[in-house]
Amino acid sequence: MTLLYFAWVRERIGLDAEEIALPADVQTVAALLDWLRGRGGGYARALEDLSVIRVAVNQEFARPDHAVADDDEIALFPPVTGGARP
Amino acid sequence: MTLLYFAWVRERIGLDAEEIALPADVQTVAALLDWLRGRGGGYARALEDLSVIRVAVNQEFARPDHAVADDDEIALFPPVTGGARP
Amino acid sequence: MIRVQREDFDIGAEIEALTGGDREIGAVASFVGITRADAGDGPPITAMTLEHYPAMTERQLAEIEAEACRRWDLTASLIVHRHGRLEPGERIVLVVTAASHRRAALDACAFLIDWLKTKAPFWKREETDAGTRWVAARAADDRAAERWQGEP
Amino acid sequence: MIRVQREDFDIGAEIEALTGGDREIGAVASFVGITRADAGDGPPITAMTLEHYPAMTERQLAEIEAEACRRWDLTASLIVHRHGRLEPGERIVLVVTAASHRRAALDACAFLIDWLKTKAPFWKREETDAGTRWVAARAADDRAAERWQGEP
Repeated sequence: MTLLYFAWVRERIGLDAEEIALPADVQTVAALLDWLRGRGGGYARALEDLSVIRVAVNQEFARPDHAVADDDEIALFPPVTGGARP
Repeated sequence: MTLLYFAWVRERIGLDAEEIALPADVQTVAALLDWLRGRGGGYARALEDLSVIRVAVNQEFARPDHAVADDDEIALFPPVTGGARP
Repeated sequence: MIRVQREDFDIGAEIEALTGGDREIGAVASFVGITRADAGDGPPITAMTLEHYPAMTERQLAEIEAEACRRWDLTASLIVHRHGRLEPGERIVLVVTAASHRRAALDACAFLIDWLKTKAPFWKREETDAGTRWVAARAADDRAAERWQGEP
Repeated sequence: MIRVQREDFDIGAEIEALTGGDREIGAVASFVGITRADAGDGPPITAMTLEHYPAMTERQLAEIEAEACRRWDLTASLIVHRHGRLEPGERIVLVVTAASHRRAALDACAFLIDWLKTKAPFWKREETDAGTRWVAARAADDRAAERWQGEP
């Protein structure tokens, strides 16, 4: 699975992308976030407040119960802030 | 008095501008239109339907009862059709 | 700023001249009207001639621009309107509005172009293969301009 | 047509390339967003960096452009959005919409820019003399984009 991180999620985790082998019991977006947070360190800091974390599975916004599979591209990022300032 | 004619009013009258000496009893826009129409020919044809004649006195739209004076610039034209086609 | 001219205009150069270097501007809306051949219910238009009353046209354009500046918080605005004979595909009018925020720029631009298309003191004569005719005023356009009464 | 790029753009050249020679076009609306220093409640912004997720950003821009084409009868449309570090006064986004009639062009342009300013998948980091910070999403912008729900 390819994981992509953007904005302050990227900064806190300290990576912009990584490849992981998905554990068999991680089958949803929510489970993936839990599992990542369990790694501690920057992951725990980045994912401490899930209300400001958005997830895209294969470039589409996905809800917590969305299924994840080993060949997905999954991106974690804060809410988008739009293009320009208003 | 300077009279200016635009669009098909100009074409029917056959002039784009003329200087006239205003008769003493012509004191309003309505009286001026009547007097001009009385000249016959192109004036009568141009002014046969006053519902499609607009008048500006010194570059401001004027109603039939608006006063006219000898040093005014008075323009006669059809309703404006706006800049571009919609 | 308003201009009524026979010559064409350069959109990018006009916008740059109006807004370049002003650090207050966050939004620039613009509108370009182009002459079309499509006449709807008649033969295609081969050319259109815009006649105007220069002193009155310039006065009214300046007034409507001032009205837009009263209604919205604009940093800069420009109206360029062409007159004379225009063929299909030629630019005919440019409106540019600049503001700190997008809503003022967008709304003022729409307001100005609605007014220009319906109330600007121009008369249009259209040429087709069937002859030429003066265009009559359209009630639909008056309604579009009336949308703005009482706003914003 | 959509493009996400680091480089600046030339408004006049973009409009000409999109619309030049198309005899169906009667109206071209455009909007340019420009980076501002004014931060409202904080120190002036000295620069802003836009980060994006290229595959998703391009997909979403293409989707919103397709949505505008479904809602309005457009002849052509263009979105150019810059990413990377921008200083105050730099152009950041261009929207151009072309149609036979002005209402479609104006409304589609406003719709697209409302969406871009609020929903486009970009993240902004602002630099000031006091440091840098990631901008949080704003509820007011969400409301502006919601104006369009159910329309036209």
